[in-house]
Amino acid sequence: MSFDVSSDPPVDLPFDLAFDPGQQAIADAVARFCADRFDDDAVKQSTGAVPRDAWQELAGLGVLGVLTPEGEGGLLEAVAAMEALGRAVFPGPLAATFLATRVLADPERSRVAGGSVLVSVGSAGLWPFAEQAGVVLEIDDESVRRVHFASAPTPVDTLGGETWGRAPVVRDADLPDAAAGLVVYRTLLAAQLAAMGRRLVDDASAHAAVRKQFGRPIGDFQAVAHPLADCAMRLDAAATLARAAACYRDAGADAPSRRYAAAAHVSACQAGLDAAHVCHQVFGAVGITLEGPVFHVSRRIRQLASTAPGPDASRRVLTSCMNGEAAQ
Amino acid sequence: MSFDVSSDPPVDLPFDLAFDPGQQAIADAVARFCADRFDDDAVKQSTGAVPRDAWQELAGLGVLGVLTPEGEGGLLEAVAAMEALGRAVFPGPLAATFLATRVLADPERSRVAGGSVLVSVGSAGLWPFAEQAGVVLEIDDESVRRVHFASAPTPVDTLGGETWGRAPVVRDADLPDAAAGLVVYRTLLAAQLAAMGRRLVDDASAHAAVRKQFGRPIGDFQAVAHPLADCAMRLDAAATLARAAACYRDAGADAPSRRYAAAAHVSACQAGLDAAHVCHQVFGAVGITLEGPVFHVSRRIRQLASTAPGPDASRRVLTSCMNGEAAQ
Amino acid sequence: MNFAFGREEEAFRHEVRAFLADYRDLDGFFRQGRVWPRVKAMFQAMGERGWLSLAWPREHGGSDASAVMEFLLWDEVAYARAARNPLAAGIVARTLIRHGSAEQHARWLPPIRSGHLHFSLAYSEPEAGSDLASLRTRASRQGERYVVNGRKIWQSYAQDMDCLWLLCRTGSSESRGRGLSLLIVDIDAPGVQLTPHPTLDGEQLNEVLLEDVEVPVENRVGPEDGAWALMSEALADERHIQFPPGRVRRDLEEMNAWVREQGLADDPHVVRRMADLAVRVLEVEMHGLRVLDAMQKGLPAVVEAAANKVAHSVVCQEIARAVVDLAGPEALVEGVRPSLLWRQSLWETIGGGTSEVMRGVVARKGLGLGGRA
Amino acid sequence: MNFAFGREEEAFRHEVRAFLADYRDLDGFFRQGRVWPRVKAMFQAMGERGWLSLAWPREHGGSDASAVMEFLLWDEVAYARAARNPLAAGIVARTLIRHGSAEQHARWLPPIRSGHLHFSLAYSEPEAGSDLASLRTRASRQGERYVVNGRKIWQSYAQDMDCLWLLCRTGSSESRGRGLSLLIVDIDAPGVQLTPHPTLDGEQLNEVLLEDVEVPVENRVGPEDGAWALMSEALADERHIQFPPGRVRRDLEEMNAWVREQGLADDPHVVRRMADLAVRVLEVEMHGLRVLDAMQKGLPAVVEAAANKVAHSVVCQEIARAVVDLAGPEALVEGVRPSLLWRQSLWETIGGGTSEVMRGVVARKGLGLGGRA
Repeated sequence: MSFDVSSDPPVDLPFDLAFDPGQQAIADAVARFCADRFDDDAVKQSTGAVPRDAWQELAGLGVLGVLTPEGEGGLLEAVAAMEALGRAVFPGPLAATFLATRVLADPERSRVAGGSVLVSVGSAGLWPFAEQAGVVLEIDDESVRRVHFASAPTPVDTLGGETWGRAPVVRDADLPDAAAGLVVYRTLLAAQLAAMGRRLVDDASAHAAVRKQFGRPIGDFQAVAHPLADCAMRLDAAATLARAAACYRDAGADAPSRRYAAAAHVSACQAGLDAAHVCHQVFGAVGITLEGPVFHVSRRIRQLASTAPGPDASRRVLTSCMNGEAAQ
Repeated sequence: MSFDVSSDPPVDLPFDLAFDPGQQAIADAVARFCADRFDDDAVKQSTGAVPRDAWQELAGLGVLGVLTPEGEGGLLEAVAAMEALGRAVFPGPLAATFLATRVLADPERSRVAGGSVLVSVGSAGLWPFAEQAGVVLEIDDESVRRVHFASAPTPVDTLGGETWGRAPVVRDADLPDAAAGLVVYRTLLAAQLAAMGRRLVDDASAHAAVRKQFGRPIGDFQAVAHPLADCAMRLDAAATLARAAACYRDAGADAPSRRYAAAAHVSACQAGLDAAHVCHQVFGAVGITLEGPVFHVSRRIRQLASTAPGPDASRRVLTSCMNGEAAQ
Repeated sequence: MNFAFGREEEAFRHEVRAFLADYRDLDGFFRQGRVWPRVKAMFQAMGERGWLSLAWPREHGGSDASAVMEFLLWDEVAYARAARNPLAAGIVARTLIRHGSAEQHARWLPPIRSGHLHFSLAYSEPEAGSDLASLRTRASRQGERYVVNGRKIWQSYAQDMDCLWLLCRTGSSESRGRGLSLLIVDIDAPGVQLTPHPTLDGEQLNEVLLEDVEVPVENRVGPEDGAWALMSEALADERHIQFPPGRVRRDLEEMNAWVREQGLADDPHVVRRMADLAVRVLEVEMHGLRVLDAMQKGLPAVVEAAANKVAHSVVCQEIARAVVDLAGPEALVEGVRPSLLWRQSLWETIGGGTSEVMRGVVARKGLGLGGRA
Repeated sequence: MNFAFGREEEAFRHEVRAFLADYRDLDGFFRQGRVWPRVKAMFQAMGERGWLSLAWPREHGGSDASAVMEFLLWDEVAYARAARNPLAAGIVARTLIRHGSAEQHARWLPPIRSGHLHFSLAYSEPEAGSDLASLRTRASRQGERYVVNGRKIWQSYAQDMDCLWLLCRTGSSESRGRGLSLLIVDIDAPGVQLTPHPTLDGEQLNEVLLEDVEVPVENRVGPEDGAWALMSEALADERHIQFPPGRVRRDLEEMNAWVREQGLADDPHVVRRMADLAVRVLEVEMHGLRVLDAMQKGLPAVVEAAANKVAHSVVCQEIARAVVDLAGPEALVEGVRPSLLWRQSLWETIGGGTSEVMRGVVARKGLGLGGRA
């Protein structure tokens, strides 16, 4: 087994964990877009269907097409966008869309990147945003397959507030480049989850710094402060793992990108869920109301952390990395 | 599935979780014996071999024979003794000895109960106190088998400070009443582990109440106090589960005693280990010295929590209870 | 030592179970706010059997029943998911019995006992949650009435209740716990205004605005400025029936059945997690029995009850989180039980005393450790 | 953004690895106290290569190397289990370079750089562990010397070191952090007495009694009463080489190999636990790289370093505990690696800043939360 960075082909750039100016510009632009056009109230109301107008505007900014040849971006650019989208809790099948732009060909790819065609990625008969989706991709173990619904999907309301659908599918074709596609998918899910979790932790910390009980801010109490600190630490690690996966993917280093993407996925699912639980607790009763500052985020974290392929599939990737490489 | 107490045959005694006077007298007598004859220094020095003199004296008090027909005790009496022995961190193959007095016949049973013959209970070739043992019992799944060493055991030093031995065995006979024997074994291991853990938590709490840092007792800090509270709660639950198993065993209620014994075992292993880790932390550097107040207890907790059959075997018992009864 | 209950007690348990068979689909434990008429009818049927006043003294229409009987009743009700124990017959009635006047007894106890009169506790405020002694709602004495002004929040079920059991300040604003009084306030009184806050489990909590609400002095229970001791006493009376283990046992059974329905029964990881959760549930049962044992011996049970609250609520969350983790997307479907339990259990470590406060109680009163820090 | 290192840096790493091949069986990371002569010889060989002074300024015999080079060196040394980074070449030398006189530079830096002179930090005391500002060891100025009296405890490796890097009080007893000074004390000086405290990992910690120990004033580093700022600075210099992720990566690899040797590689529960631990180890690597990134940018890295310390030390314990749990009795055998790791890792969350203190740093400086409570 080896998780040793040095076994990967060295890229002669200076070690640096910050986004480069172009990536940072994407993150900033997306953050501004969300603040201006899709604030917290809009997010809270965005359960159910994908908000097509906002989606279209996001596509118009070039965000959804960043991984296409025309987009000229790499996975790091998509991570930069996704961190901002996650922090703003922007709805819709984001990671699925990026996956599709990686594994589909034109003209469909352009339609997905342009926001006119929505993507559903799922498995085993339960399909996110099924009624709105124009492209359906099934993930089966480590392959990605094009499928279409055999009959109109039955709408299913979900914990995350999204309307999904249940339908049998007809399998069309396995898509090439599935491995790279799954790296994209896992990495971006991880980046999104870590950013959503960190958003919650920052909000809860701000609350804890001013909310007083027993004569002082509740953030003075270690029983409040230390769980928040633990969440922040784990979320930062998960976010960094996602960045690492993207960095190696963009450098063409397949094995490390696969490993880091799988680890980022498992890490972000756990850290995100822990953050959701801790922040419900820190906000107390207000945190369990629908109008409060937690549930519209925590329900989406819970949803993303259960989205197929779940963290168990990523654990299997890690096991094969560990023991496959041990045999070398 | 049902863990429902009421499905068990009602015993028309008042509900009462305290030891009866006879049981309490046993607990008190054993505690006095340990305080007088086997204090903390003796415990710290008792690594390696079983201290035969103290063992013989303990037998002389009738403690080891409590489950024999002559002892006229039930498993609750043994639990009462074991709680006191655990709290005093008394060494030697205690649970194994009680198991043997349950599954062996005279004259061997009397020799074991009298302290002149030591018992080794193990599996898969690694035998506690092998060189000193006059009776060797192998636990294999849910059966208990009499075995003898095929060749002289090779001494093996262990984490717990005890000298064990490695040897192949020749299998003699499966013993009757294995199910009841394993209830005895698991229940008493659980009672011992929970008591040892609680001893550590009480010592660590006493330390935290007086040790000052940053101008006040460290026990004022929630980061110290709350983990200790969590440990105390889980240990109390584990200890109560062991008492429940014993109570049902003595009432002749096989199914519940088996279930509670398995649960007590898993619970006490986890709670004991958690307590060990937390108390090392609370005592800080002094807690990691050999002469300090933690390691001579924590090493034995670690040893008992890994002793065969380990908690995984008890989990299997619980699974079969859950799903077997679900089918009813 | 004996963990089982006696024949008479078991007979009562079976009577309760037979009664609850009619309420099998009620789900009032989780949905009281949506099925209140049926829950109320059930409480009235229980009232007819004398079950709401089981442990009340005989002179007040009770049966002087043991703590064990009360425990069995509410544990079965929780296991059946039928309802949570009504506060009127518990905290309110016990305080009235102990500290109320003869007139108060005559006026309030009969309708409570019969299940016709229901109360909402109005304790916490926007700035006073875990720290109740800092509450600000003020009752100013004006002749034979109090005029109450303030804002209460997070009142469960208040939308369906008849009266508020209002904790408010009659002393100076710095008096903390020493200047509080308890008033019974008609929820339809002029100046009382409820605002719902829908919650993530499909229920609601309420905000109660009190503007110049006039409350007759005869509605004060216990001495003016003397409510703190009454509240603590009342809490102590109820320790064995709050957070009954039946709720957690039922969680495990439902989740185990659901996981099996999903075809996951042979997944070794699922099997192991369920076994570990079974251990956790049995630990919770032990905590519940430890509270009961202390209560029936007349001991304060403060530490046992705090431990029970923490274990109970944490295990509720562990079960739900584990099952949603194990089952993947199918557990996200609205209406399936894991999804509901995940949402609902998030409240359990907050309501009824946060885990942070409860761990502090165990540390201070159980382990002799210091401050609240 | 780039997670990889450059060609020159990778070339250096390979040089380090080739060097370490000779010390494959040393295990000095865990057994320095038992194999000190070989560890010291290795340090001297490193000194010959200029590796102990890699990042020192050129005018003091260093190479002005980057933080990345230093990180790679000590990460490889940790991964190889060869040694922990020596404090003399780190905290001591950096403080001397920044605050020492020319005479002090000439006297102390060359033997440190060559690996011949080694220091033990003497900070903590029986009553001052996490709270160093409360320390009591007193240095009284008497002409051109200090007379030192007090008791230090928990000094790792002191039994083999040449000098103490002694933090002591020169100000009033109430001065807390404002009245401390740093002295270099010859460990063989009259009045210095060491008492070993054997530890659970087979090593020892030391107690150092100082009775009327005379220390020349020229052995004071930095201003009298001004040590607190120096200590913090020195700590900040070392953040990227303390708690290197290589240690944890090696833990996982050893444990994975050991578990496979035990025939447990096909147990689904074992497989899953190892995958989860692999995730934890990669998280730790990220924390290590975050510290390095901040350091090389000249940022304080306080929060990153605290997070790294917590994650690193907790994961060490998680790996060891999981493997002993998974492997049953075979993991108890003395000398097998899981048993050693279980014992040794218990120290990791205490030494070098407890997890409690570190979480407080993250909460205060990373999340803007309050006090130390």
